[in-house]
Amino acid sequence: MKKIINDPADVVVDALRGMAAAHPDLLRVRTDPAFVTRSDSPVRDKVALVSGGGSGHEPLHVGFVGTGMLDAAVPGPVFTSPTPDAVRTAVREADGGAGTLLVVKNYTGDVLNFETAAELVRAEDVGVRTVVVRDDVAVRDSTDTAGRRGVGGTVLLEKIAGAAAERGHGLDDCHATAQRVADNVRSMGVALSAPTVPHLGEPSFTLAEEEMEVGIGIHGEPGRERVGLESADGIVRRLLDPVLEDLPFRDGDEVLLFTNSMGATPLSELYLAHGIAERMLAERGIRVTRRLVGPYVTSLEMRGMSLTLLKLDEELTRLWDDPVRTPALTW
Amino acid sequence: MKKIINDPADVVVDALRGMAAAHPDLLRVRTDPAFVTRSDSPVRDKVALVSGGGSGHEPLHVGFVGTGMLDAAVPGPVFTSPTPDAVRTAVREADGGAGTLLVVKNYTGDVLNFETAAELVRAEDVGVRTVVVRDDVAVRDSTDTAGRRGVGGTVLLEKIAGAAAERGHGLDDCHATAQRVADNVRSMGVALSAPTVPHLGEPSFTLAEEEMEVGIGIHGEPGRERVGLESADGIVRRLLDPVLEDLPFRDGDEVLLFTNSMGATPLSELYLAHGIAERMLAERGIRVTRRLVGPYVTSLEMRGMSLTLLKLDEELTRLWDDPVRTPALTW
Amino acid sequence: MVCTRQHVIAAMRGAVRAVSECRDELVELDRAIGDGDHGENMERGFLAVDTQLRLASPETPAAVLKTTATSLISSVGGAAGPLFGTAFLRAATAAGERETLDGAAVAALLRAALDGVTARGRAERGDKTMVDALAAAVEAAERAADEGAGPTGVLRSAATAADSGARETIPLVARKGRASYLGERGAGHLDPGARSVALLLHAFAETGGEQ
Amino acid sequence: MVCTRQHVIAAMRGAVRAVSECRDELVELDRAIGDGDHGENMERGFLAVDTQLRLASPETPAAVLKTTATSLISSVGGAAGPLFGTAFLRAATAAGERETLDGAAVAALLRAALDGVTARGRAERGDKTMVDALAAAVEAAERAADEGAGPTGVLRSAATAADSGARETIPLVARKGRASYLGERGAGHLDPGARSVALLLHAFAETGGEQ
Ligand SMILES: Nc1ncnc2c1ncn2[C@@H]1O[C@H](COP(=O)(O)OP(=O)(O)O)[C@@H](O)[C@H]1O
Ligand SMILES: Nc1ncnc2c1ncn2[C@@H]1O[C@H](COP(=O)(O)OP(=O)(O)O)[C@@H](O)[C@H]1O
Ligand SMILES: [Mg+2]
Ligand SMILES: [Mg+2]
Ligand SMILES: [Mg+2]
Ligand SMILES: [Mg+2]
Repeated sequence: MKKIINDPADVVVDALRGMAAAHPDLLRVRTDPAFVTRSDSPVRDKVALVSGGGSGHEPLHVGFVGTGMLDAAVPGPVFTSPTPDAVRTAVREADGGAGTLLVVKNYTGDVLNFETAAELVRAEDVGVRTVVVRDDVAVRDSTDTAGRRGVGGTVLLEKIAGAAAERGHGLDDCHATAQRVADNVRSMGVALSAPTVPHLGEPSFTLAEEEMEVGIGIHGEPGRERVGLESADGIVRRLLDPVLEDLPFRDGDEVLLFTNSMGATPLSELYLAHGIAERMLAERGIRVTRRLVGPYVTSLEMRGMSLTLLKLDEELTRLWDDPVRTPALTW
Repeated sequence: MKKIINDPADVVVDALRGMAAAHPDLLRVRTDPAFVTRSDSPVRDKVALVSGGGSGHEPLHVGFVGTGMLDAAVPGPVFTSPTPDAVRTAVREADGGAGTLLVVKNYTGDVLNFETAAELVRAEDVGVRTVVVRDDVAVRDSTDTAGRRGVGGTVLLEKIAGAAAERGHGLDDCHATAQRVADNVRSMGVALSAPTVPHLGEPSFTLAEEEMEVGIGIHGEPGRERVGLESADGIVRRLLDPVLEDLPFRDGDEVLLFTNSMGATPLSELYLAHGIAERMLAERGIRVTRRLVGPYVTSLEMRGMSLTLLKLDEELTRLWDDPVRTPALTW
Repeated sequence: MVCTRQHVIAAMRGAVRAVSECRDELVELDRAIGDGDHGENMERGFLAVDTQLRLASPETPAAVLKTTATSLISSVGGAAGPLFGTAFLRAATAAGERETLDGAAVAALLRAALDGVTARGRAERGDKTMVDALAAAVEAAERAADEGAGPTGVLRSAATAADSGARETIPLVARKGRASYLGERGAGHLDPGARSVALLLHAFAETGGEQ
Repeated sequence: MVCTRQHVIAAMRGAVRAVSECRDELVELDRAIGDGDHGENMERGFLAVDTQLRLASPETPAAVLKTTATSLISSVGGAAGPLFGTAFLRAATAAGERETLDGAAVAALLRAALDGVTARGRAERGDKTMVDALAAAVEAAERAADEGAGPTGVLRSAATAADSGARETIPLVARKGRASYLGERGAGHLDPGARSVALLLHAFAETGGEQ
């Protein structure tokens, strides 16, 4: 296993220490339990945005803590959701009296642990609401299953709801905005190689030299189907078509296009894929008015990418444009 | 070869098209010859900063075009310096009448092609000066050899000289500032895996499962020595010791620490290594007052990292802190 | 033929050992149809249980079970943490003030645990989750208790039935948990959480009775 | 026994073919001690030469050489572009207004090319670069011309000597170009640029003479 680490058992905390050293102006980092808050937390009378989930998806969520986005992020062990206690402690440090919005990706573990945390926090008289992100169209959308996973859409939601909170919107309003993002965002991903979880030491799955995994999640869990490697045109079409059909996105829609690297994809390939996606969307009359390109929701050193489309309206666009200042996203 | 590309012969131009689509507000992109300028180029009466070199190191240099950094970047084919003609055309579009500073990484190809370009441009009565970056301590510093390579220090130089130009400093002054950065910056890198050049289709070298290449450059050229994989502590020490000895950096110095990913290193590992480097520097009394952590000078999908130390003074710190707005660096 | 606080503690210690021994097996099962962390999660959880039982010196069977539950909830994370945590929490509530547990009580505790897991995770039998093993175990436990078995007998029956329940997950297509993302491709694999249920019950049966 | 504009064009066409055929060999040589692009660089450059020679219809040997030089400079990039470009540019200058070249003139062109490469790249013989092959070639060419050889004879001698000069780079430790980064580890490998020099001279010898 080729990793720049010391003891595999300590990777999460060791990485957090490095983040603390790298961003003393932006972040405050705790290690037991492990969580990160804005350096100026709690921000009085502002709704606090708190998210979290398994580690290994950096910069999600810890890299999005800062002005205009998250107040706190709670990283669990690699690919394993954090415990309710950790979330509760983070909320306690982040809540500024105006209540807390929990952003949860739809995985059984995250949902259950954040649910328990929400109960604990409510018992302490903190107002809490939860929004669950389930944007991965690779998974069948159904109520009698675990349902869709939360993937790339999470970043967009955290940015936009974070801007709403920064503007001073109340908890219900922030929740409604977040829910509007959740309702209007769809994603799909592909893997060209597998990630290796540090304490396991072996890749989560194996792909032959000419194979790719379409509909991959962000935990090295296998995807929807395994097919032969294709050209960038082919790959982008395989991601874009199901995303477009799902909402559905229509001729004339204004959208934000988010082209995300799963971790180890060279930036040049990512831009190349982004250009293709923009062209294909233009051909269908869909207007890309905002974009994000980079490694924002990753799966350790997995090679691959995902495409996320968010249908915009005026308010969502305005909130997206609002200033943000975090380790991974700044404008 | 697992890449998200169409025809390997077109990767550079296809990626530029994607960049153009992704950053319409920041960049103007030409494809024949291939180069990128600020969308508002030429900026009248401002010294223009123009850099370039082989592709495959993204975001270097194209991702650093924008306000407060580069006016133009000229990407050659993958790992191959651009031609004098391309550089000349880019300078012609970027120069606002106050002259152009060329930032060149010290590789025979880059030096020779930019030298020729400078001659061509001078013949057209544009003021040109050149600064050559040679910060890689893995290579012996000597005048009867090709000498040291330009690596991570290039980003710091482009940011700082870019700020000087944006403040309206003249060509000689921008050159002097750039040279001060070049004189005070040192780097060293390590690879855990090799990159694959698209049109070659095979990794540039092979490393066994338990090996790493110390003193690696950014072109998949082999490094100083091949040794067994070590812990993060061991790796960071191997990079930091030769960097510190070289300038040398001393107790009491204020420095900028730049922890760079070679491409495919997970952000968590990079932060982890950064934290270790900060600790080791603190132990020696060296004060890290500015930092940069991320994949900024890469070698396609190579796994590994480099450490760069820049000795700061008040002016360099101020210029570093100046606003910057480019695809890859914004504050 | 009753189970005391000491027995319950011994049962938990047995579980700690069993989970540690089977860590790699659980990892492999979860790697096939999940994200490969189930072995780690269970080991981390039961090591916390071990520590907390030492620190807390719980005085009743219910207290032992409650310490187990809170240790799991506050250390595991993942799906398994809240689910097993709820299971032990409901079992603790069902144990009430009792100083000892007979066979019928053990069966009742298992029933309460199952109700907790299904309330929390909303999985039904046949969804290819830990519920498949636990539900089979509860039915067998109740039958054994009805036939007059003591705690160990009840647990033995439960463990054996959990094995079958776990095995029955193999051909299923998951509808809950990460394995559900796989669709048809998940068929042919044993569910890791179901295996954990069987593992725990065997450990309880071996150590939690009247030795 | 002289070399005309037609012969020089034929020589360049021969070089285009030779470089294309040896692309992979050059890639492999450069991969061992450089960055693996030398084959690509040379192929791209000589394809541009081919195109430009068709478009430009140069009228003299010097014009052919100059078109070759500017095509290489404006298409190759990398170290090889400016170096080979300078070599052909200096050769063009040395050819002057002449309509035909005899053996002595060919030798003089090669000497001018060598001077251009060393002025530009500042490599000395023994630095493990293209200079090692070219310098050996120039010496042999001058000897052959002194002995009265015609253009083809001079080029044949030059090509054979370039082979030896290239081979002699094998044990050397590079002091210029990318291979210098390798230090001792670069010893034992043939320098790709030196190989290119030999390759070009062989192609010229086969096609550039009095057939
Ligand atoms: N909704 C659910 N109800 C009951 N059990 C579930 C549910 N979801 C998952 N499980 C169980 O949890 C196990 C996986 O646990 P674990 O790997 O520790 O957590 P995660 O899935 O978060 O990685 C599965 O094998 C399954 O038995
Ligand atoms: N300073 C120099 N003088 C002469 N030849 C050189 C010099 N530097 C490099 N070379 C030659 O250039 C060749 C490499 O060319 P190429 O691979 O095309 O360019 P790059 O090194 O930029 O990738 C080397 O094999 C060597 O013969
Ligand atoms: Mg998990
Ligand atoms: Mg090169
Ligand atoms: Mg799991
Ligand atoms: Mg080369």
